[in-house]
Amino acid sequence: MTEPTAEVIRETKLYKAWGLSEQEYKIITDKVLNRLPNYTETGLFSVMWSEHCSYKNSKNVLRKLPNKSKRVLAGPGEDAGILDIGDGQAIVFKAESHNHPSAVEPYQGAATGVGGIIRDIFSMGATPIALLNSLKFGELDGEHTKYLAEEIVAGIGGYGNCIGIPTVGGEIAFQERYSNNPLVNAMCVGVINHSDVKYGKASGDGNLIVYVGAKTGRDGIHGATFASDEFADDKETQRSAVQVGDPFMEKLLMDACIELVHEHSEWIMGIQDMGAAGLVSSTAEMASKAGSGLIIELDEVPQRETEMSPYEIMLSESQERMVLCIHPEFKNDVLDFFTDKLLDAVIIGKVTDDRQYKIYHHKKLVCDIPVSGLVDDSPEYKHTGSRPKRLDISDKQFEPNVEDLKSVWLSILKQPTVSSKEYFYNTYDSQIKANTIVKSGSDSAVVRIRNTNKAIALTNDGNSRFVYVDPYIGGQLTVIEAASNIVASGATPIGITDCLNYGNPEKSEIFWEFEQSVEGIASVCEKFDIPVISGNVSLYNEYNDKAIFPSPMIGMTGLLEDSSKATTQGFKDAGDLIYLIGE
Amino acid sequence: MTLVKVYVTYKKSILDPQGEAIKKAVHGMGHTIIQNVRMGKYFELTVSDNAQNIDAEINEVCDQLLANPNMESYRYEVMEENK
Amino acid sequence: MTLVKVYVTYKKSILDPQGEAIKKAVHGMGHTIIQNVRMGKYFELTVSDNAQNIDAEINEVCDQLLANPNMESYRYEVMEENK
Amino acid sequence: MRFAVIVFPGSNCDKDLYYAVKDGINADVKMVDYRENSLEGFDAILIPGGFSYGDYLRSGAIAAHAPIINEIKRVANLDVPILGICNGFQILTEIGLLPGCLMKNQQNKFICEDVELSVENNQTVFTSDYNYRQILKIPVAHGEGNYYCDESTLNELNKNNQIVFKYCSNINGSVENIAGISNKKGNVLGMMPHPERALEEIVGSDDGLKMFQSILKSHMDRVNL
Ligand SMILES: Nc1ncnc2c1ncn2[C@@H]1O[C@H](COP(=O)(O)OP(=O)(O)O)[C@@H](O)[C@H]1O
Repeated sequence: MTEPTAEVIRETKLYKAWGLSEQEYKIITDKVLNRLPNYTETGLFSVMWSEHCSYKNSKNVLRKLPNKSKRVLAGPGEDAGILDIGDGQAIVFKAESHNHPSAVEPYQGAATGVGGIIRDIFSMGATPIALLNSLKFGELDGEHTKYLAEEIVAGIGGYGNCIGIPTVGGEIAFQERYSNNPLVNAMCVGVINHSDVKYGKASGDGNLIVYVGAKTGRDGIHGATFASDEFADDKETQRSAVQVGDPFMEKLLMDACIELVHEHSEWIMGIQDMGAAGLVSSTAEMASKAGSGLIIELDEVPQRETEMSPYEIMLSESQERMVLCIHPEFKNDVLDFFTDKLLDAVIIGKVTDDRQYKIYHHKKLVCDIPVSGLVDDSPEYKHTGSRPKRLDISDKQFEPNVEDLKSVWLSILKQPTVSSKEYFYNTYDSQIKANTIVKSGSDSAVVRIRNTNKAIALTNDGNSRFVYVDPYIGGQLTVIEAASNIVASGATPIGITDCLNYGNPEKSEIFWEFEQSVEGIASVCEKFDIPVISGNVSLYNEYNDKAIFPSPMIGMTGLLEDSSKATTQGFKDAGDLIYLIGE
Repeated sequence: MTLVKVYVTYKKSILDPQGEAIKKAVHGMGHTIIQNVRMGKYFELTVSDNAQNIDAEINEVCDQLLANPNMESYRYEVMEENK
Repeated sequence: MTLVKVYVTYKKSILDPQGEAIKKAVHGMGHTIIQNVRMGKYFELTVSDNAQNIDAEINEVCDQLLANPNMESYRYEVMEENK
Repeated sequence: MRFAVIVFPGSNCDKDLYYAVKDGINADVKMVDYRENSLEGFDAILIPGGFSYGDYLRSGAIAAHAPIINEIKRVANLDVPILGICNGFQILTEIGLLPGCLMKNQQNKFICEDVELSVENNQTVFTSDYNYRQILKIPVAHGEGNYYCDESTLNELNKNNQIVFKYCSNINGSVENIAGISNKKGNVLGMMPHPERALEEIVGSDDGLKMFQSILKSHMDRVNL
């Protein structure tokens, strides 16, 4: 297996197959490196500059979202956002999509989505206390949708139940546009003491980089290499890039990381999970945040498969792995600590002060790029949107023809999107940790913070039909619905995380939907003074050129100072009065 | 009655957390001669005798339901059921 | 390398909820020739070549770990691994 | 009185049990690692729920081979109360301290809900504070809680009054709606429902509290004798 040379990559434009445009490649050769990138380097640029890692198509739009309030301790840019809840405590939360993997392998796709979002929370040092999820499927009449729904729900429950974090709420909707593009968005919330917060930083010349957790395989490596001829392998059918979740491993990893942060904070400088674009993304970002350089020795990286190339090791999305930056004098303490927790930990590199990102493989330098080139120099695109034509024709209001109120009412209640989701959410352990005051089935879930009077209210909302009909107002309504749910449980909304799911942003009508709905969301956030402290963008959700409905999902948190004041949805006693409030 | 036995296993490159956990347990019990464990699924399908095109149907069931070709491979055997 | 294939199935008298669920799905897909489905577990154990007393060890692993004699039975085959 | 909560890799209700003892009945409690080999000095042993070793083979199967198991078996013989909840129950059947086994739920799904239980035997150290046939509201959360045993075992269980809890309606396919059983001597109890999640009205029910109080009181009675 020989890798194409830098020249061959340029001649054959291999970089294009990996998603780098002509222009981007030129920036790399002429501005960032002033030479041709080799095979490994081209691969690293292609993932680091992908939408998923760089947000190059969406950054501009995301800036519209307000992210400040007097509670915000950390906003977008970290693994998760942090909000002060008083008394030296904070909550940490984020939502993430796992749409594409769930379409390919629904159980494992959903499970690893949950696993990924949990790592984002405990990598800050926080203890996860609750999970939520937002799911969108095609109409429930087809066997394939039933299969997807069953498997995705089983995957979410399988992971959350096993690791022992209650899944307390969410939403599920069914609409034909999602038949081939199911949406799986998961949110995790944790609590932390202010003093325990850790960031993903690799600073201090000579500090060590530690790899902990599962071995690296070829999981989730982007299709391109598999497809390309050089890598054709006579056992092709024996190879697969699907990620399999290992919640047992993650439980060990989670408990160990939390204990490490609580008990041995002085050993570690920074901690970060390996998520999308695995080792490269996590380590390069850690170095970038600290303004330092790194040397990584790939031969030290624990590998599950043989003969993995540097490209494969760096890009692998194997699950249940973490990176730590530690002080060298505690090296043995750290390694022994993890061994005792049944986890493999190894030193894979060290921090340098030259701001270069260097990788060695079999003693050869296979990558030497300025850290900033990977992380900060990715281009940013300003797309211009255009109002979808469909919006011009549909100015006529739909007028329902109601002949028999009762039967219409019953048929509405019977719609899968409207009817109870108990069948699904009863398969989630919603009560583990014995802190769940209100579980699925009410407006928002309420989870108390043990040893305090406080509780946190949580909800996931999105109504993509509204957004489709009017992206701006639809965006506004999404936030309003979430806030109403929080308020209905007796809490005050304090923060938002989101998952912004859309089609291909390079299409002007899609971009318009994206931009308008985000502006709608932002306008209500401003008005209500609720900051968006974390989130995730999932674009290119299309099948045969047909996009999903624009689907922003809002994950909102609220604070109850007195947990005994939590309210639930149901009517309580005969004779109670019923009020209708509002217009 | 015809019996069809289907074996589904993860492809070689796929992580098998169950196999790993079992391997560790086996070693813990002292059986170090067992160097590796992979865990898969095994199905026994009872097929009606007058069925035609068994292979086509079984392949379809395997491809669409019993195995996910993105990460698993399968094989099967058709045999007379011994009653 | 020697390969040992172990099959663990529920005892006949025991209801197999997974098999039942799969049967329903199979029928939903229109494959009515499949009259019954039982689901079991399948293990591939790689055993070192110089191992002695393979049968004794495998039986012990099966009895004590891989199968629960209250509800399951097992059988196994020892074969040379095709490399 | 001193409680031990056994922690296996993957146990995840261990802290809930710890709080149940510490905050629920203000007793002394210690987490005990699965690698330990002594339970000397403990007056009651609690085996928590969760997914020991991921439950990757079969629930409780791998935990059954942990070092602490021999010691659990030893103190079981000395009449020390041993309570296994959910995964703890599964482990107790796997190691043979309780008969039968826990299969996948009949509906082939994990279930999490508040269920009604009937106390079928209030003569054990775990249930003495309840009334006979008292109905409790206690959550379940399991995928493999379908209790199964053969005819003759079932007869034995009935004859010896070993069926301690029954579900009021059959939620998972268990024979005779069995939710919890004890050994013949009554010092080992396994149950699928989670009393440690039902200690305060604010989380939905406090019907589980009496279970821990029973253990404490029985111990005090024995000590004061
Ligand atoms: N995927 C899910 N996971 C957990 N709970 C869910 C899920 N989907 C819906 N629920 C729960 O079902 C209840 C009703 O949800 P939904 O129909 O979205 O209500 P609403 O329209 O009032 O927001 C809520 O309590 C919600 O948390």
